Formats: sequence, C-alpha cells, structure tokens
Amino acid sequence: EEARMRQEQEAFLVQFSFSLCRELIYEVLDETIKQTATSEIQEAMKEKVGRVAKCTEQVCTSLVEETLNADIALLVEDVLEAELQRIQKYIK
Amino acid sequence: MSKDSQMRAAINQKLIEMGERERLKELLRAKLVECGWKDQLKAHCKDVIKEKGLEHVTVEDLVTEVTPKGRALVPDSVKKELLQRIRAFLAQHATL
Amino acid sequence: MSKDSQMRAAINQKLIEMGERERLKELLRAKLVECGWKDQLKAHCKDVIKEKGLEHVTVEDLVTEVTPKGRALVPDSVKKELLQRIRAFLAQHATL
Repeated sequence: EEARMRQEQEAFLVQFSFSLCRELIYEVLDETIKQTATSEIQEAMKEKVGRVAKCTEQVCTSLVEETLNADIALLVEDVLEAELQRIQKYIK
Repeated sequence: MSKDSQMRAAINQKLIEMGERERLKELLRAKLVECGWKDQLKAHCKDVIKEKGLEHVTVEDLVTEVTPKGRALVPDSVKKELLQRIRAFLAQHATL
Repeated sequence: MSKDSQMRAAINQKLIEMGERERLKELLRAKLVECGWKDQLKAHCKDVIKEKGLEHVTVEDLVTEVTPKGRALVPDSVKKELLQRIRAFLAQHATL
C-alpha cells in the first residue's frame, strides 16, 4: 500500500512539475511579449515623430532656399537694370 | 475537492509563500534574455511593424502576430532547466 | 530611397497637391518685404556695384556675392513662422 501511494505521489509530482513549468512559461512569455510589443510600438512611434519633425524642418529650409534663390536672382537683375538705366540717363 | 487538487493547491500555496514562484519566473526571464530570445522577439516585432506599417498595427495585433513565434523560439534547454528547478524544489518540500 | 527622403517627398507632395507650397512661398515673400529684407538686400547690391564698378559686375557675380547675406538676413522669426505653418498644415491634412 505504501509503495503504491509513493508511486502515485511520484506520478502526481511529475505531472504537476510539467504543468507548472508550462504555466510559468506561458505566464512569463505572455507578459514579456505584451511588454515588448508595447515598447516596440512606442519606440516606432517616437522614431516616426522625430523623423516627421526633422523632415518638416528640412522641407521648410529647402522651401526658404528655393524662394530666396529665385528672389535674389530677380532682385539682382532689377537692381542692375535700374543702375544701368540710371547711368544711361546720366550719359545722355 | 479531490486529493490531487488539494495537493496542487497546497504546493501552489507553498510556492507562493516561499517566493519560489516569483524566483522561477525571474530565472525564466533572465534565461530568455541570456539565450537571445528577447532580442529575437524584438526583431520580429520590428519586422511586423515594418511590414504592416505602424499606422495599421495595434499592440493587440502585434501580440497576436508574434506570440506563436515567441513560443516556438523558447529553447528546450531553458524549459528543461526550469523543469529541473521545479523538480528540485518539490523534492525538497515533498512532504507537504 | 531612404526613409527620410520618402518622408520629405510625402510632405512636399502633400504641400504641392493642396497648393500650400505656393501659398507658403507667397507668405515668405510678403514677410521678407514686411521686415525690410528686400530693401536691405537692394542696398547691399548697390554697395557691391559701387565698390566693384558697374562694368565689372555680371548678374551671376552679383548673385554669388549677395546670396550669403541674403540668407543671413532672413529673420529667425520668419523661418519659425513658416515652420509652424507647415506643421499646422501637416497636422490638419496629412497622415504621414
């Protein structure tokens, strides 16, 4: 009887160990996967916000450059033209 | 309550009371980092986000997507070590 | 194409599509007149012509000469306002 009971307990402990092991693995995995997924999404969002900010600044800078290049060229042409006319008028 | 469930409840209580349950979880967490599982999981998350596009992924989607691979990636050696440690604890506290 | 250039292209496309890029340029031009930038740069052009002599100056020379000052003379507040306006536009109209 005692041997049977010991055998039964041993069988129970083996089965219990397996189920506890599985339970702990699932528990830890589930919480780690949730944490990792959350932090990876947050990190990706942060990275995107940073990229949008940086690229918006770059677009703004290039827009200013483009406008200045065009306007400076026009302004120079106008000034030179005006100076030329002034001189021609003076010569006449 | 059957004898088995009584025993199960008693062992579970002992595991919690003695802090062993938390220690086992800590051990598992550390092993998962050590064996590179966590890095692999992170990389897989990044791949999914990249593939689907950030605006089309919620945390829940990502969890659902990466869980099967996450489970499959746990090395047998880690599971074995955890099982051994559980057995050792039970052997030490077998007279419950 | 890098992620950055893709993003810049997407921003520019949105600005162009909705005519905002042209409106921003017009706003910038108006601000430059308002803050005296145009007058200052004109005066600088005249100084350079006077210094070098009209017969020794081409359009290209003068552009090269005055461009650095032209850029430096744009007040930070104007650039800031423009940036703010782009940000507001994107917040309202774009899913980047």
